[in-house]
Amino acid sequence: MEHFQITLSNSARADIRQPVLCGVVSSGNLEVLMMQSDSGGICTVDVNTSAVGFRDVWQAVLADFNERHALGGMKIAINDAGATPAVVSLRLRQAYESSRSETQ
Amino acid sequence: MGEHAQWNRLGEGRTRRLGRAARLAAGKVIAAEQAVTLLEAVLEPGDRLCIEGNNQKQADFLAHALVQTDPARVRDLHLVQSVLALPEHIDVIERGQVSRIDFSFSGPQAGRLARLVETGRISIGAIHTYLELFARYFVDLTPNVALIAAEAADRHGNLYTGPNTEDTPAIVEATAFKQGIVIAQVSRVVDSLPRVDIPADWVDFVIQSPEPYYVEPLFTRDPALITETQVLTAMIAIKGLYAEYGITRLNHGIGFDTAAIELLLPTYAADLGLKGKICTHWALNPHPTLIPAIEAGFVQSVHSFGSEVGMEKYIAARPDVFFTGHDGSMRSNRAFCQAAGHYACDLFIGSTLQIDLQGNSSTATADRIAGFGGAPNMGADARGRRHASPAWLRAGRESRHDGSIPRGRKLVVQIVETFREHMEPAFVEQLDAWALAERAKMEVPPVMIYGEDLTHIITEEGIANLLLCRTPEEREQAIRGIAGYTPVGMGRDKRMVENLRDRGIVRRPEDLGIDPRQATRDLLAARSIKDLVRASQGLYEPPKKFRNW
Amino acid sequence: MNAKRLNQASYYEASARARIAGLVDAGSFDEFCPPALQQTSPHLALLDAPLAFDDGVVVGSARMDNRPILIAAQEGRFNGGSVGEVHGAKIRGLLIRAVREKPAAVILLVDSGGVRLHEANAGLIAISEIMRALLDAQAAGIPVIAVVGGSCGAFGGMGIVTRMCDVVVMSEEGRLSLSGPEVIETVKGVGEFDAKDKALVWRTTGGKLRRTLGEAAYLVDDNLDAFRSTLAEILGIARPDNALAALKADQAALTARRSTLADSADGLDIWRRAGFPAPEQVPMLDTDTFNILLAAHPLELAHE
Amino acid sequence: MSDGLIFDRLFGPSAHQVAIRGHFVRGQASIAGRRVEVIGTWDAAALDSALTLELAAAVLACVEAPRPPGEAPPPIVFIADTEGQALSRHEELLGLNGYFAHLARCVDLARRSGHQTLTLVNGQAVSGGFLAFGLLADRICALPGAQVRVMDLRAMARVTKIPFERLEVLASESPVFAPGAENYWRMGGIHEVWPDDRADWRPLLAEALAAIDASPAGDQRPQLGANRGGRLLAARIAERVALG
Repeated sequence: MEHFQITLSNSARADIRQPVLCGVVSSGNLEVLMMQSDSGGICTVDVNTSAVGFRDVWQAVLADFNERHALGGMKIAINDAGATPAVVSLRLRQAYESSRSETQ
Repeated sequence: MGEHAQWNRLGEGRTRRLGRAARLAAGKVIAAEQAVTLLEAVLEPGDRLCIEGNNQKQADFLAHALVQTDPARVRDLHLVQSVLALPEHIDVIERGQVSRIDFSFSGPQAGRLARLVETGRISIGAIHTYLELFARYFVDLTPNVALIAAEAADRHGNLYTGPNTEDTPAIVEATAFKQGIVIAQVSRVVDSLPRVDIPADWVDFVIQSPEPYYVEPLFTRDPALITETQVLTAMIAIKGLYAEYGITRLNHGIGFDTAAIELLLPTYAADLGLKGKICTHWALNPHPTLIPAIEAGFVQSVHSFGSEVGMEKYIAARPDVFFTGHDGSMRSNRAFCQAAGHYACDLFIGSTLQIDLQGNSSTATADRIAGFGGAPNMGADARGRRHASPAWLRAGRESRHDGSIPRGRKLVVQIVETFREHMEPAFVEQLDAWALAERAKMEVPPVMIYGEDLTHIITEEGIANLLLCRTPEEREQAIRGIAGYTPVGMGRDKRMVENLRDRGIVRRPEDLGIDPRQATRDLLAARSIKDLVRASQGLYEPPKKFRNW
Repeated sequence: MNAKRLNQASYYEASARARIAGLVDAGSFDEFCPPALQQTSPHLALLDAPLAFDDGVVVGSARMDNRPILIAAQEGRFNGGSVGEVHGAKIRGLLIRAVREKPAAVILLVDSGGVRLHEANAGLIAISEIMRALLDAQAAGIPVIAVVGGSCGAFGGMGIVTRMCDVVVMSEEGRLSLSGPEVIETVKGVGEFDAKDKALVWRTTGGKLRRTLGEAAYLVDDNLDAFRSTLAEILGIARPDNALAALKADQAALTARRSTLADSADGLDIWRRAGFPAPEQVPMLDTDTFNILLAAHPLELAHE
Repeated sequence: MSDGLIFDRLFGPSAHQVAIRGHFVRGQASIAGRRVEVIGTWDAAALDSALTLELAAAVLACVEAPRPPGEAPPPIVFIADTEGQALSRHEELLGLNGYFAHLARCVDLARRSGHQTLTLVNGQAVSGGFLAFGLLADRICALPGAQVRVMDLRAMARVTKIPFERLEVLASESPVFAPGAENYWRMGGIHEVWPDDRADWRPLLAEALAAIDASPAGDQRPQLGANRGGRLLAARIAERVALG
């Protein structure tokens, strides 16, 4: 397993009242947990992955996701069992969308 | 007199060989125990030999007999056959009985073959496409002896090849009409055949094999293993390509990506109102995953290269769709279906292991010599084609940037996920084919589909329409633009890719109105093999390894 | 003719969370010890194995047809739904809570191979503690309902727990048994149990067999709606009964099953004995047809 | 240990009438002036449906047995010596898990009917065979030399794909996966491991039965595991779910 934290800055503030979990930790899949934090324009992402050596790919996937979504003040935690970037992006989007619908 | 003789050397050779075999049988039927003796009698050093090894059907008994022949007598053979699939095909090389091979595909034996080539124990003439090899049977690679497989024979030597006719007609026609010897292994000898697929006077010997010939269920894909990402790419293919071009005549490669497309036809495509407008005529093996689309009335016609284990009853019950004999069973024909796929289809779509920045794609890896079978025949523009169709014309229009004379173009599409399992990228700067070419001393790197034939690439990131690219730079950025987070994808010029997106050269799922979150397995018309059986009204009988009942 | 569309959500393919969402009244689910607490398994971490924020089981309260229930769902795709210390404690806690809250039922969506080997001792103890807590809930009059329709089935200790429940609901894809076929094959050889022969595995452990033997009270189609409507129906009628008379009746029935099935190799023999018209067709029958046939041809046990 | 000796040491030479028939143990004995029922398995029994039904029938018979008015139900002493569940396709077809579930319910009925239940692990207690009845008792004691496990480390290494050598090292740090009665003790799954320096176990047995009376109702094992430092989360998490 490899653990690392990626920090993203984003001035658009997230609004998550209820933490949200998407996905399942199984081969080629992952779970994404999104929570509110009080860290202002910063989003921290804790990644725990079984695929060692892909930190730069995570950085790129998360940076793209950050560009399109309001992540300021969000805390994301990920347990990954070797998901491809496509699956990672999909879960991030699913988690983000359901965090919004939970707050409505 | 002497002058006459030199015009019939082949005929004299045939007489000589038959003479040596005459003591083994009164008629054409020879006992299984005599198989080795028969081969030793008819084969001569330097012979071109075809051991019928198709994609699926294998003349396995005769192959096994061949490796028991005396290497002192049976030697210096030149194998000319489409597929090297059985261990015996390689064993006979290792036994030193073969000096040269010309073939198309060797997937199951690719590793062993590569080692033999590297150690200089065999020389490869060429790795062909199927059509190319069959063509050479009639030019300069005509077999002297063909060992073929059939379902049944009658006492005269008429053969019933049944649903798995595959390569047999091409092999026998070339061999029999150039004074060669045709030996058939049959699963049974009967008084009267359901139908005659190969007439008796093209066949010299018939041997009933102790076991029926082996058939591999190569084209069965279990819907349970289709991923959400494959559902997404299938949605992109249907909406962004099939619907856009109005593709009615097509061929699908084998794989879960294309199986997903087949299973979305009665659901997603039907919801888009595409029934009757796409996917009506196919050059395709009877894929079990096509059953729901057939049952939904999407499909009018399917011609097949070979059959598929378990599909026999279903095919027989759908004669309007499949090509069947008057006996009810299917007749396949690899050579004709390859020609159909090449000339009469508007689209080929398949998957690959690697795509480079020019769009060349290959499944070759450095330590395996596998060949590509039929994919290059389907996955190439048919430059000789003259008849028009809307899809063909539109592709042609899109590809002409210079005001040249109007002409159509075949759609050749690769559908891949940006990363395969274990995070292997599908997009690379250089194909592994180059490394293989160097190790195996090939004259050209083994490319499956050339970039210049490729028209579209589909990934979960979207579609790249290479027809619309005007420069090599645009083409490269279009490929990088849908290569996601692979090193190739991350090396893209973001501004240029956005520019291509504005011009519709790169289209993201959202550009097509597709929400990736809708791409769930619940869209599949069948989620398991059992669902397929039920869709077939119980007519499909899957092989045991696919059943939990 | 149009092919039948499979647009209903499959229970088999749904995640644990999606199963709960598909079964309970919309918006009624309240999770206990939720993933945000990140209560992962320290033992998996010690072995450097992937973790899950819920340790592979979701527990909480909800309403079903507006009745209060407690519900647990094992996630079969995380480590085979296996029971470790945290996972087991969550299920146990739910059953303890039931004694206090008196819900209409506790529903266990079982999808598990049993004990998690990475923390085998903790898992074994945890399952025995679940068994104790389950018996306490039943003693307090709370029915416990097991649902088996996921990819891991209900094996090992969770196979025992499932059979301790008051009602078992299965789909034909569900499997309910004790030792996994792979384990039996590894120890006793392929001649004893060919684990790759999936047809045999299902005829020995699958939903249709378990329904025939009466171990599952209901066999439903593999979709969430079918499970939901059956569970709602059960809620009103299930009552725990572990009294002496009930256990004596079970003792007699289990004894009779042994002698009745002494010569049966697998489900085929059992359906033949029950008088099904075409036993070999049973595995392919749709659920409704199977249920109708079973009602007409119940398996009679030979009581001594 | 030879057949009779264990009962001599437990109850004294003349205070037991326990018969061993194959893998099945059944009898009566007395300890500290109290009559006890003895039910169990012997010689590393592979627990199958037949043996399970014998055990269940014996438990039900105890519950049903008439007693003089005012006499408390006798304690039941389970002797657990099992290599685990029988591994057989036919047993799976019968639904061996259902037989185990039935036995578990019978043990619970006995407890609720006022019988104290005490398990003595003799020889070995493995996996499903242990779950079926031994682990359901009010109190569980391991006799000297008893082995308790789910799976041995080599098999575990194969299944989890973690190298055996690494598991061996980790086993010295954590009681959570490696075989051993001591590990189960630390996790609260076993209440006592009896020392192997006593010839006479009567005092230990009497104390164990007295401890059942003294302990609060309900399953105390998670708390025990926390107190002993071998299982820190089970009690806390169950409580959070139960009360949260």
